[in-house]
Amino acid sequence: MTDNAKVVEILDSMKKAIDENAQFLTDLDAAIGDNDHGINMARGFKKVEADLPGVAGKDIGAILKKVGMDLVSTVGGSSGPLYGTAFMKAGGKVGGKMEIGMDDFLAMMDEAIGGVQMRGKAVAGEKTMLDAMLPARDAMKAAAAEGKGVREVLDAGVAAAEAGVEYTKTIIATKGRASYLGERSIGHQDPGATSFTVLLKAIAAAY
Amino acid sequence: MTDNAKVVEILDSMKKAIDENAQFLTDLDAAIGDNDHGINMARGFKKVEADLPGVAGKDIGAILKKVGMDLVSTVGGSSGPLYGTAFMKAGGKVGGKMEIGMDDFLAMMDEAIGGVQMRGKAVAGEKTMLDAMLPARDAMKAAAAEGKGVREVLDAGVAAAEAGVEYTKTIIATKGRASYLGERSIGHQDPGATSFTVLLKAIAAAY
Amino acid sequence: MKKIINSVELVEEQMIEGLCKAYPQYVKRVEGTNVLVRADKKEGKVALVSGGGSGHEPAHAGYVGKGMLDGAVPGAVFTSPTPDQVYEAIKAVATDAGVLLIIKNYTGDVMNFEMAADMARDEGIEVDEVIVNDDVAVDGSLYTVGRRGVAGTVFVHKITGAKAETGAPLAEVKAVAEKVIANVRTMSMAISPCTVPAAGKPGFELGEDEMEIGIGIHGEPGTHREAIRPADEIVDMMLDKILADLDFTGDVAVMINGCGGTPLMEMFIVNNHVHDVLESKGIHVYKTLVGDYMTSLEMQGFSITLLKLDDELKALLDAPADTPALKA
Amino acid sequence: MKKIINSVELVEEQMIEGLCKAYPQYVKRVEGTNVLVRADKKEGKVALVSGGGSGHEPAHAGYVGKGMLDGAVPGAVFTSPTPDQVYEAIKAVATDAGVLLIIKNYTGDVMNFEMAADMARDEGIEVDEVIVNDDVAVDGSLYTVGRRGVAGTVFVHKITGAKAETGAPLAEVKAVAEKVIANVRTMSMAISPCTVPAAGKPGFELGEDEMEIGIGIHGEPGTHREAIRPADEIVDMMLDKILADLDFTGDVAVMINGCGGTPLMEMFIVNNHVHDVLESKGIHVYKTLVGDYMTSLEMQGFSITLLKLDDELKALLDAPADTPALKA
Ligand SMILES: Nc1ncnc2c1ncn2[C@@H]1O[C@H](COP(=O)(O)OP(=O)(O)O)[C@@H](O)[C@H]1O
Ligand SMILES: Nc1ncnc2c1ncn2[C@@H]1O[C@H](COP(=O)(O)OP(=O)(O)O)[C@@H](O)[C@H]1O
Ligand SMILES: [Mg+2]
Ligand SMILES: [Mg+2]
Ligand SMILES: [Mg+2]
Ligand SMILES: [Mg+2]
Repeated sequence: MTDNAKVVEILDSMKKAIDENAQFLTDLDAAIGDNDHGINMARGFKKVEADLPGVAGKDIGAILKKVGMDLVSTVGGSSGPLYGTAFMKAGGKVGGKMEIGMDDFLAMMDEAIGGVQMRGKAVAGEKTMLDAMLPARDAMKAAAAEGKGVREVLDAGVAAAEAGVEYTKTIIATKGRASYLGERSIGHQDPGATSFTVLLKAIAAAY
Repeated sequence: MTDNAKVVEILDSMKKAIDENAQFLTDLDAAIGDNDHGINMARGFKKVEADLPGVAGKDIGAILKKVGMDLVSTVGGSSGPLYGTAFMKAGGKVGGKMEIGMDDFLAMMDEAIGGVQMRGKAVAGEKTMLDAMLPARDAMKAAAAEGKGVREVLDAGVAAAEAGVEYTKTIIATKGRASYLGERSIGHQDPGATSFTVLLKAIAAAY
Repeated sequence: MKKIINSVELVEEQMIEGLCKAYPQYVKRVEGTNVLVRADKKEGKVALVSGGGSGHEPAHAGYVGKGMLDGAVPGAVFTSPTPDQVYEAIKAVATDAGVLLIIKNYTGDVMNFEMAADMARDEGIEVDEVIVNDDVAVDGSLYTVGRRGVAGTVFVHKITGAKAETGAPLAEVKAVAEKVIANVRTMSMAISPCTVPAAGKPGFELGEDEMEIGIGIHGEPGTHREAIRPADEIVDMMLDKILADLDFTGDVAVMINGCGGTPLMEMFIVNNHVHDVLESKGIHVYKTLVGDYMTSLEMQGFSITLLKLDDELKALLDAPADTPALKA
Repeated sequence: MKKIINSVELVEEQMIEGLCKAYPQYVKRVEGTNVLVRADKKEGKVALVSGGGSGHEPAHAGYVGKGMLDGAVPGAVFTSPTPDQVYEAIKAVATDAGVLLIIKNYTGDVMNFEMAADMARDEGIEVDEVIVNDDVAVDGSLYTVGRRGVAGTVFVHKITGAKAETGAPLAEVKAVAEKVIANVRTMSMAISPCTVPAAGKPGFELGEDEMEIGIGIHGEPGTHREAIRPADEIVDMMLDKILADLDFTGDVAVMINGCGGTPLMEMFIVNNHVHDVLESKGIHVYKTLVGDYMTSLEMQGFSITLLKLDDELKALLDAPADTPALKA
């Protein structure tokens, strides 16, 4: 399905997608957080892009670990450790591999989500990135189990992530900075759930 | 011409005139000074009004000295010592008198102007209150010499003061806070020259 | 956005450099990092490290010096510093007595500092932490991430720093920090927003006569918004919330903290009524701090912090401190 | 106008009260006046009195204390105090060694302080004065009232206060003050105006991208207005003006003073470049102060002050000071 060169390509397009959405993500964070999510993510992916040439020839695990470390060391805030850990964990799952398939990818999603939950101690329904990640992962697993093709599986994930983002508008935040708002957080979509959807779309667009 | 009761009446109407013009005087000061001349004068005349009942029965010299001391101790800034001294000096000229005539009044103007010049060390043409005071005094002396009546004399003074205010628009300030502006002070009328004109008009209106 | 800066990318870097140049007698920068440590490392005592996003100046680097912090880690504006930076700070200040991290209770700060602590422990450095959560504006119940850490953090720095300076062991230093945290409460308000340079526009908008009550130090929304009222009524409302949370009867320290754009004149007007109210309730003010201690860029507003004092805390609050932003 | 106050009439009174309640260890109010004097009167030394309009906090009352001022006289906002108030201050602090008035060069201030000095001399008190005129923005030629006194006044307070504390006679204390005045220069700018409470609206307006160069501490217009530029270019322009006025080669003290609404972050960014420029010109920075020292209510902007130092001034600048707003 995907070799290390394609992973690098996807990471490049993730960087572009984050840049394009940086203002939007920041505005979402202004409403219920501290006005920086897009700035944070863009800072992180700028470093990722700069470092990619140096690891492009390596195995997918090494590439993703580097991405994770870059994010951890440049993003800061909550999303830095969370996304950083997610990429590092995903990379850890495919150490040494120069090519991966759908099974690998789904296992990497599990690992990434596990990392986010280990660090952030959140569960579904707390108005965080998990509210996009969890339904996306489940939808992709279901689609894969039905034998769908890569693009279809990813599209199912994107659709579920988008639905998850919509769902975040309806609930009160109980984790992250938006939790300080209590009831006032209702009506606003979660920035982290949105940025995850942006990243997943960048993956889907590669197929 | 004028007894002590009428002086008190005039001081009362001065207070009202300053209140009515306070915002205007402050706005003039905002343009070339520090945005407070009307506030300062209003604070001073508020105290004057409060103290008038206590001195109303006294001689005109005592009344005006009290007014001067009130202004010195409440107005602050440049206009406090200047107007305060002016009233004190004017009062000094008519100590003990329960009634004064035009000669007294013109002598009091001389004293008041002398006080302002002693304190502020300014001369004509420096864009200060003197640019209304000096021409007003001169015009009133001339009108009195021509044998004009009280009201006519005062009207001549007001007209000259107003012309003096207009003249201040055309010159560069070299004294007071407006002098910091250099050329930029041109086009703006002097707040102190304006407040003097307001006070003189209040006197004229009493006849 | 109107700011006295060179470019949004250089804000943090030039702020750090400008601070180091201003105070070489107090702080130096750890080469290749954003970490600021005491100009003269003090051995034989527990080292204190704190930090958080930039934009809170003088916090946190302004509190580096004798009797307060050993290291400060500024992140990007309003963004927790990354673990590698915190780790560099820990390494730079670590002594045999160990390191205590003073963390404000934000998900990001806690995660980044704890990752750094893990890295340092892997290197054999003894690291412990306390989490400051003094903001009574937000629900501290178990169903949230708990209260935010705000201006009360400065009291934690001051008092814990004084304790560390005595050479007390890590456990005792930590215990004092936790005592301060247990006894300190803060409530904030703002009448104007602030603009994160990279964001380019204010984090929120307030109408010409509106104020936000319970605002956070990153401009996070507070408990509610209402029409601005006389200062004394605002103080009453804020003190009600603080005093309902903890019994402050006895001696207290007060901090009237400006958010960055607030004139001192207004802070003194606030302080005037704070003292009157406290006195009327039998609360005695032992010491007062008025000024910009934990700011939010150019935001206009203030916070009131009360710290309940016992003899130990009084002595440590009064103990010598010599830092750029706080001297005692 | 959005301010954290109770009413425009009470601003000065409640500010004074709030300040006294904050710092009883430093200042007390002379009953029935607005005068603030040291909590413990120091005999046997020249007493220093300064003052000016309110709205410049922490100036001037924030500098009352050991090693700086003995008395401060706040007038109405931006308005010189009246002679009777200054006279009360002189009487309250006067010692056998005499009293020195530190006056900023404004027509109003000079007249009011000199009237007070005359009143005090009539009572047999020895009074002398110095007039601070550090602002290079305005024409200091003989055909004007001369330069304004601005933030450099704080250096006059600090150094003259240290000299007075040694017990030196009035003439020597005055001579040191005049030495500071001869060697101190300041230049200011603003990116936003300030509102005198009683006026209710800003003293001037600035467009969304405009700045005012050479502004005074009462919001008086400066030399010119132009589009805002990067901080470093603004600093270059301001330093050019200062350095053209006096040869600062050698050692200097630097003050980056905030106008009240300026975040410290921006002041540090300014300081960064100030140090770089000075160093490149062979001027060595001996000491730096960064913060709100002489403000203009909530105005956003800053001033740069340079003070040329010799050994005497260095020693006096470093001498102990213990006041609410400046400690050394
Ligand atoms: N405990 C958590 N678990 C999972 N995601 C979280 C958690 N806390 C915050 N997030 C995510 O992080 C996002 C905010 O990221 P960001 O704005 O970059 O950090 P910060 O809140 O520190 O400023 C939120 O929108 C949310 O999706
Ligand atoms: N040296 C002087 N001689 C005469 N009048 C002066 C002098 N300096 C200032 N003034 C007058 O004072 C006015 C300003 O008064 P005001 O605004 O109350 O004081 P300040 O300038 O101290 O704020 C000026 O408009 C001018 O007319
Ligand atoms: Mg955020
Ligand atoms: Mg004025
Ligand atoms: Mg953040
Ligand atoms: Mg004035």
